[in-house]
Amino acid sequence: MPRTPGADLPDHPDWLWNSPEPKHSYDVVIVGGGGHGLATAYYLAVNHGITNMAVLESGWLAGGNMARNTTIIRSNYLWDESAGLYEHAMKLWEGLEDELDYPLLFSQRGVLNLAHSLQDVRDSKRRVGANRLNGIDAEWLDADQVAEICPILNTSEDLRYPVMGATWQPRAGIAKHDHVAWGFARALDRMGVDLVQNCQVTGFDRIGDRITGVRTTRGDIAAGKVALAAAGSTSVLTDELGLALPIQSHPLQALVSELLEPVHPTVVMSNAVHVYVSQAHKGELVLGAGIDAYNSYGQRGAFHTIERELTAAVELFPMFSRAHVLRTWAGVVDVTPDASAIMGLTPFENLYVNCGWGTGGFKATPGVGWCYAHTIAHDEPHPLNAPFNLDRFATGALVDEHGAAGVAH
Amino acid sequence: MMLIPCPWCGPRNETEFHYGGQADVPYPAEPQELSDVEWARFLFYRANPKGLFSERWNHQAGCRRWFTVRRDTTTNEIFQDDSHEAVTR
Amino acid sequence: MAELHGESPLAARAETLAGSSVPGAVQLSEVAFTAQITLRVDPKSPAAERIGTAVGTMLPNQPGQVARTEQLQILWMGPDEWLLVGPEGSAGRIQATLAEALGEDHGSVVDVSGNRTIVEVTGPRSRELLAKGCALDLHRRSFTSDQCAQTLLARAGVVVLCRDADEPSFWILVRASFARYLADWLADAAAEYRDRTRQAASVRTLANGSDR
Amino acid sequence: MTGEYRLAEGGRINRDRPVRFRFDGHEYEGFDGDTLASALLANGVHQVGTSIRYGRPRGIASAGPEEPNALVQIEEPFPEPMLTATTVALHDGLVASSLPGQGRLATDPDPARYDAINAHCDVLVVGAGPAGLAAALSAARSGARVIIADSDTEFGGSLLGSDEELDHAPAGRWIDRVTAELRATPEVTVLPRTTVFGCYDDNYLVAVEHRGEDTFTRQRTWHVRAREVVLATGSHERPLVFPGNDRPGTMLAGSARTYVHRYGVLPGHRAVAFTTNDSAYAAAVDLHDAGVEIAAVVDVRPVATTLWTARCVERGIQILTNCAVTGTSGTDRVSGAQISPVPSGDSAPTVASELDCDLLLVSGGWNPAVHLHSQARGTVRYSEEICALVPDRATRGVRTVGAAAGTFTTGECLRTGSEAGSAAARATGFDADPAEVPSSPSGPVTPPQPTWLLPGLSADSDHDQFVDLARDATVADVRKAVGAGMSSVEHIKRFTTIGTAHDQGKTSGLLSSGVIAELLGVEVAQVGATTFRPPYAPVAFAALAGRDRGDLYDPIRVTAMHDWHLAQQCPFENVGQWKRPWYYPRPGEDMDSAVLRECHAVRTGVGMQDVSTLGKIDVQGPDAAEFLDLVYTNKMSTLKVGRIRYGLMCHADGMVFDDGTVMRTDEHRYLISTTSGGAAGVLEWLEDWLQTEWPHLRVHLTSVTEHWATIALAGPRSRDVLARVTSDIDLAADAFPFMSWTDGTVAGRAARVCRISFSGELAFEINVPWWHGREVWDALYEAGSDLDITPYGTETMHVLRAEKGFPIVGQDTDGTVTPHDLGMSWAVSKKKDDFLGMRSFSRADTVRSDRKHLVGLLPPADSAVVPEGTQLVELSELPEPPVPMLGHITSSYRSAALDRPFALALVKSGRDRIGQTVYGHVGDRLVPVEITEPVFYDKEGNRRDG
Repeated sequence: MPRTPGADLPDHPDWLWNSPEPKHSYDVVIVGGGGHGLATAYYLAVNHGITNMAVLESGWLAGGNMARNTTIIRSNYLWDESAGLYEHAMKLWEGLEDELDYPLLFSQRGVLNLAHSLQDVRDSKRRVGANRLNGIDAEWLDADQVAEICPILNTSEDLRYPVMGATWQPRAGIAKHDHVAWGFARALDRMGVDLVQNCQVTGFDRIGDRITGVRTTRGDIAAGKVALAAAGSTSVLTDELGLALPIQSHPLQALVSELLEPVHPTVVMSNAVHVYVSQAHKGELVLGAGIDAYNSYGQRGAFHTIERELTAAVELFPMFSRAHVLRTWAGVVDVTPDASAIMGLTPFENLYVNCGWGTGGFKATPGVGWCYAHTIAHDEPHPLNAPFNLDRFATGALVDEHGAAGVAH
Repeated sequence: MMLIPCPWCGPRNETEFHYGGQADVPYPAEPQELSDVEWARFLFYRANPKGLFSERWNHQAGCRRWFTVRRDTTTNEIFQDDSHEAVTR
Repeated sequence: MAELHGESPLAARAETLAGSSVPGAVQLSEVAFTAQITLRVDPKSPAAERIGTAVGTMLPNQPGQVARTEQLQILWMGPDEWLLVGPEGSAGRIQATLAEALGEDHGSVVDVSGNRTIVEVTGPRSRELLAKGCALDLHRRSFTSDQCAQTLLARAGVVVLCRDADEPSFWILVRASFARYLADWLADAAAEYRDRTRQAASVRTLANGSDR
Repeated sequence: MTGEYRLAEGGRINRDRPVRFRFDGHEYEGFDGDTLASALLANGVHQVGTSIRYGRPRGIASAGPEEPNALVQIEEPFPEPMLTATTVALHDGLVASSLPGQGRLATDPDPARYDAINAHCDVLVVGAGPAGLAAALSAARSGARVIIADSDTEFGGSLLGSDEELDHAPAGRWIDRVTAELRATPEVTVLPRTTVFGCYDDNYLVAVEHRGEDTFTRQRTWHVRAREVVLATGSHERPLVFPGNDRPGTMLAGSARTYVHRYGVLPGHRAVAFTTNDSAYAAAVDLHDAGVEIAAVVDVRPVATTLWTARCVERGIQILTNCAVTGTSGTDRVSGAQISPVPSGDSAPTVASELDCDLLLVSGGWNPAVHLHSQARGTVRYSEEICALVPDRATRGVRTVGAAAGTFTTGECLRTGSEAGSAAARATGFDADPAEVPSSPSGPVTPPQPTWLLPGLSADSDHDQFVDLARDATVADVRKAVGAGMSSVEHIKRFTTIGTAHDQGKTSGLLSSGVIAELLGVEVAQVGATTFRPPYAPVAFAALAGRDRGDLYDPIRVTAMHDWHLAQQCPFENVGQWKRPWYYPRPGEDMDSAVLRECHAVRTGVGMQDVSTLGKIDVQGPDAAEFLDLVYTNKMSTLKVGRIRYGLMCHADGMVFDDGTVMRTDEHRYLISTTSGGAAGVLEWLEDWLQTEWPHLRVHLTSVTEHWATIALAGPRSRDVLARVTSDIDLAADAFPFMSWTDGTVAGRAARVCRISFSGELAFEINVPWWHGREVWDALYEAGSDLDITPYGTETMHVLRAEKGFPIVGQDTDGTVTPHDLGMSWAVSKKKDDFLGMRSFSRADTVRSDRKHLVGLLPPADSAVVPEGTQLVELSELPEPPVPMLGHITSSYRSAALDRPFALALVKSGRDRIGQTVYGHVGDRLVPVEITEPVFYDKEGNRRDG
C-alpha cells in the first residue's frame, strides 16, 4: 500500500542536541531558548565567532511561542523600518534550509491579505506601493484574481463583508516551526554552544548598572553579556531590575484540524474578520485569530475567540464546514503600543533586550537573530533594528503597524 | 469565558466588557511640566505582572460603568474591589 | 396613532415577526412608538426624592429592578440612570414632569424615544429562544417579573425586560438601527419551532428541551 | 475466517429496524442502534483501512471515541472527513469509505443547520455511566437545576458493555429507571449524544449535541455556565506494546465485551486475551459465554487472581501467567499469536507456543479520562497503583468521580457518584442527600502490572511495536527520538508525532510516556504527559460557527430611510456595521458618471444625503463646557447657545482619532456629533475620562444617535427647497447664519435644523425623530423634484469635502497624524491650559518640521485619477530599491467642478513643497503630480451662504 502523499513529515536527523549542565561562566548568556534566542546565538557564533555561550530555557527548548505559532512567514509590512527587518529575515529564510542542512519545510506558497472595505483597499494599495518601492514583492489583486489564486475562497458579493481584493506576496509562505528551532539548536550544539533546558532565570547579578550574570534555578551564571529573548515573559525578568518596558502580555490562540486532502494552496489572512488560515504539510488546516483582549500569562484563551474565528473561517471558506477542530492552544505574546518590536540596548551595561514582537515573532526569526547578534557583539544596534529602540516612545517616533483606523463619515 | 463581576450588574460574561488595562495610572496633574520621558511613561508604560493585576473594565454592554478588579494573570481568578466608588485610571 | 408617529423601525419586518410566531411556542411582535426618557440623577439627592413623588413611585435602586406606575415602567439602567417607558405620545409630558421635579439640581432628562424600539417575545419557549443568543440566566428563579438587564442578544446590545415570568413574556428594547438585524435573527432562531409543527422528529428534542 | 458474527439475540440494538448502508463500495445491513463499527464487525469486516505511514492493514481496535484506527470518510448523506467508525451511529443511506490518511471536504455547500444555545445550571454532570447517573440523581432530587450530558446515544456508560447486575437485575433496568426519573424531573435537562469537549474559566463548559442527520438542527453547541461540575467521564483502556500489535483483529478487551453485550456482535470466533490486569478476564469469560472460543488468557503477572482463575477453570479457559504475546501472524487479519514466558532480565524471550486466533484482546490497564479536569486547570499525578494519570488538585467547583478518578468497581462508582452529586447540590444551597444506590456484585479490582515495553526483545522488532497506531509511530521512532538527545515528552511527541492524530493520544499518550520512561531509565512520573487541550473530541467548524452566518455574521445597521435607498437599487458601502448608500446610479450610469452628476447637482442645484449614521451624544451638566474643553482640541466653552462649532478629538498621544460638530443647545447642554464608525468608541472614551479621571465634573452623557434621523440638504438651491416645506423658520442668511441651529417645523414635523456644510455649499442639516425620517425625506425629495433634487451617497460626499480640503478621519489620517499635520492648527486652542493630546504636540517627533502634512495634489488635468494609496517619490526616475518615499495619496477623485482629477496626500514637509512636482508610483509608472494647497474649490468660502 502506498503511503498517503504529504500525510507525513521528513525524518529528523539522528542527532539533535545535548542537554548539558550549565557552566559557571560564559561570554554571552541568552535568556530564552525560543526561536529568537536560538537564532541569535546561531548568528553570534557564525557571524561574530562567539561560542562560549549558553542559551537558557526555563522549560523545554523552543516550547513557548515557537511551538505555538501558525508559522506564517511574510515581509509585506507598511513602514520602511519594518519592511527592512522583515525582508532581511525573508532573504535569510530563503537560504536557511541549506545553511542549517535541515528540512524546514519552508514553502513559499504566497500570502493573501484580504481587503473587506474601501478603506482596507486604500490601505492595501498603500502597503503594496511601499513594499514595491522597498524591493519587496507585492501585488494588489482584485476579487477575481484572488479567486484564481485561492479558488476555495468565497469571493461572492453575498458575504457580509465581501472580499474586495487582496495584497499578494508570492515569496511569503510557511515553514515547520519545530524544525526551524531544532535546526538552529543542532547547529549550535555542534559549535559547542550550551543549550540549557529547565533553567529558569530568577534574577541578575550587577555592579551598579553593569550586568555581570544571571541567577537561575540551576545556580548563578556569570556572563560578559546577557541578552533577553523571552517574549511574553520579558517583563517578569526586567521587573527584577526595575526596568520598565512598554509591553503587555496577551493570549494568542490557534487551532488545527484533522489531516485533509490538499485544498488550500496558499495562506489567507483577514484582519477585518480576524482569521488566518493555511494548510500545513501533513494536510491539517492551521488557523489563528486575533489576540484575546486582556493580559494573561495563562497560555489559554477564551472560547468565544475560537468560535468567532471559525465563523469567519467558514464564511470565507464554505468548504471548511465539516472540517473538525482537533486541538486548540494559546501562546503568550508581548504587545507594544505601536505593534512593533523593541530590540537594542538597555539602560544597563551588557544587558540587551529583544521583545514586543506580538504576533509577528516567528516570521522575523532569522532576521532578529542576525540583527540582535550584531547588536550584542558590537554593543550598538544594527542599522536594521536601530529604529526599534526604546527611545522612540519618548520622542514619539513610533513605527505604527496597526494600520489605518476604520474609515469615518 | 471569564465571569467578570460588575459591581452594579453582577457577574457577566467577559464579552459584555471592554478591557481597560492597568488601573491607578492617573492623568498627570501638570502634563506640560513633564519631560518627554515622563510623559511617555504615562502614555505607553503599564505594569505587566505575572500574578495579581489591578485592572480596569468597562461594562460596555451593560451599565457602561468603569470599575476595577484584581485578577491573577496566570489563573484568571478575580478578586473584586468592594468599593462602588468611581475608579481611577 | 401612526399618523402621529410615522414609520416604526420594524414596520418593514411586521410580517417576518408574525410569520415566525408559532402557537404554543413563541409569539413575536413589535411594540412601537413608546415614549422613552433617560433620566440621570444622584439617587441619594432630594431631586431623586422629588422625582419619585412626581412620577408616583420611588426610583428603583436595585440593579435590574423595574418600578411600575399606571403609566410608566421605570427601568434601572445604572447607579444614577433610569429609562422611563411610557405610552406613545407621552414623551413631552414625562420630560416636563421630570424637569420640573429636577429643578435646578444636577441631572439630565433626555428624550430617547426614537433611539430604541421594542420586540415583544411571549410564549412557553420564549426563554429557550432568547437563550440562543443571550448569556443571561433567564430562569424564573434568577430573572423574575419586573426585572430588566442590559446585555447582548446575538450581536446586538439590548435591554431585556421580563414582563411575566410565569406566562413567559419579555420585552427586548433594541437600538432602532439594529432592530431589523435582531428581528431577522429572532425569526431565524424561531424557525425550528415552525418546523417542529411539521416534524415528528421534534418530539425527542422537546422532551430534552432546556426551557425547564 | 467465516461464520456468523451477529448473535441470535441480545444487545441493545433494535432488530426490528434493519438499516442498509455501504462501506468501501459494498452493501451491508445492520440494525438501528449499531455504530458503523459494530455493523461492520457483524458483517465480518474487521479491516477498515490502512495505516498512514506504512499502509499496513488496520482494524477496529475499540468501541468508542478513543479509537485510533477505524477512521472513515463519510460520503453520504453528505461528505464529512475523518470520523471514527466506532462513534458513527448507523442510519439509513449511510455511505462511508475507509480513510488511509487525509480526509476529504465537500465541494458543495453544507445544507445542514447548526446553532448554539446558552444554558445555566446548579450542577452539570458530564458522563452518564454509573457514577454520572448516580450523581445526577442525587442532585436532581434536591430540586437543583441539573444538566446531564453524555456523548453516547443512550445513557449507561460502561454498564452498556457488560452483563453486570444491579440489585440482582440487569443493569439496564436501573439505567432506564434513573434516566426516566431524570427526564421527568422539571429542573433537569437530559442531553444524550452530547459531548462536553471544553472546560473554561469559571465553570464555563462547551458541548456539542449531535441531534441527528434528519433533524432541523444537525448539531447544537451548548454554552453551559455551571455553578458546580461533576466529571464522570470514565476511562479509556490502554493497549499493549508488542511486535505485531497493530494487526486487524487486535482489540481492546473491554471493547470486545461492549460489542457482545451492547450490539450482540462477536468480534471474532477464536480469541487470545493478552493482559496485565483483570479486565481481559472479564472479556474472555463473557466472549466465551457468548460462543467465542478462548484459546488462552495470557497474563504478564506471575499469578492470576483467584476469582478469575476460578471462572476460567469453570469454562475450561487456559490461563498462561507470567507470559506475554511477543508476536502475531496473519495478513489482513490476525491469525495467530506467539506466546513467550516473560523473560527475566535481558535474555531473549523463547516462543513457547503459537496460538491460532482471529481475535487478539489486549489490556494494559485503564486511563482515567482526566481531560476536562485538566482543562479546568486541575492538576494530575501519576498513580503507581493503577499505572495511570489521576486527578490531583481540582479547581473550585469541579469534582471528578468514578473511573475518571481511578475508581474501577461499579459499586464504588455508584457510591462516590451519588455523594459527589449531593455534595455539588449542597454547595449550591440545596438540601441534598446522596441518593441510595443499587447493590453491585462486582468484586475488587486488582491493579495492573506496569508493562510498557516487553523486556528482551531484539531492536529489529521495534519497527513492529506500535505506540501510536493513529500516527503509525513505533518504539523505533521513540528510540530514535531519545537517541537524538530528546528527553522532554513534548519534544518526543513532536519528533515522533505521537498523540497528534484525530484521537489526540487517547490510547497512546500515557503509553508513550511509559515507553519513554523505560528507554530513558526514569520513572513514568518524571516523564509526565503532554497538556490536555480542548476539544476533548473533534468538533466540526460549522457547529462552532452556528447561526452567525451570511447576513447574521455581523449586525447590518440601517437608517430610517433605508427602504427608500433600497428602492433606488443603489450600491451600499459598509461603514463599520452601517449600510450607507454609496451612489445612486441612473440607468446606464457607471459609478464615475453617477458621482460626477451628483457632485454637479450639489454644486449647481440641490442634493440630499442620509447622514443619520453620524454618532450623536447629548452632553449635559453644569460642567459640560469645561469637560468639552478638555476632550476637544479647540475651545467649546466660548461657543454661544444656538451656535455650532467644528471640533477635533485627539488621544493623549496627540493623534487625531475623531471629529464632528458641537452644538450648544443650552447653557449647560451640548449635542455633539461623531463619525459614523467612531460613535460607540467616542462615547466609551468620554465616559472613561469622565468616570475615572474627572468624576468631580457634573456632566452626563447620553447617546441619541438613533433618536434622530438626519438629512443633509446641500446646494445653492437648498434654501429654496427647504423654504417650501417650512413656514416657521426664517432661512435668510443673516437670520439663520452659518454654523447655527434652530428648532422649527419641517414638512409638518418638529425638527432641529442646522446650518452646517461638509461640501462648502449652502447646506442645511435637518434632524427629526427616527420615525419621521422617511416621511420628511420623501417630503423634501418631493419639494425639490422640479429642481431635480439629487440624492447623493458617500462617494459624492467624499469628493465634495475633498474639493474643500476637509479631511476624513480614518481615510486622510491613520492614527499617526496630528491636527497640525492636517493643517488644522486653527482648531487647536492656544488659550487652554490643557486638553487631551496637548502635551504630545511638543514631543521631539511631533515638532519635527519634516512631518507629513496633508496637502493637495494636482495630476495633469487630462490624466486619470491617481489611485488612493499611491506612494509618492521625489525623483522622476526610479532608482534601485529601497526608494525613499515622501508619503501617500489618501483621497483621490475626479472633480466635476474643476473638470480634472485631484487628490489629497500626506507628504513629508508637504506645506513647504507647495508648487513642487513629485511623482506618484502607479503600477511601475511614475505620474507627475503638483503639490498644492489642500483647498481646491471656493477658497474664500463665498458659497456657503448661497
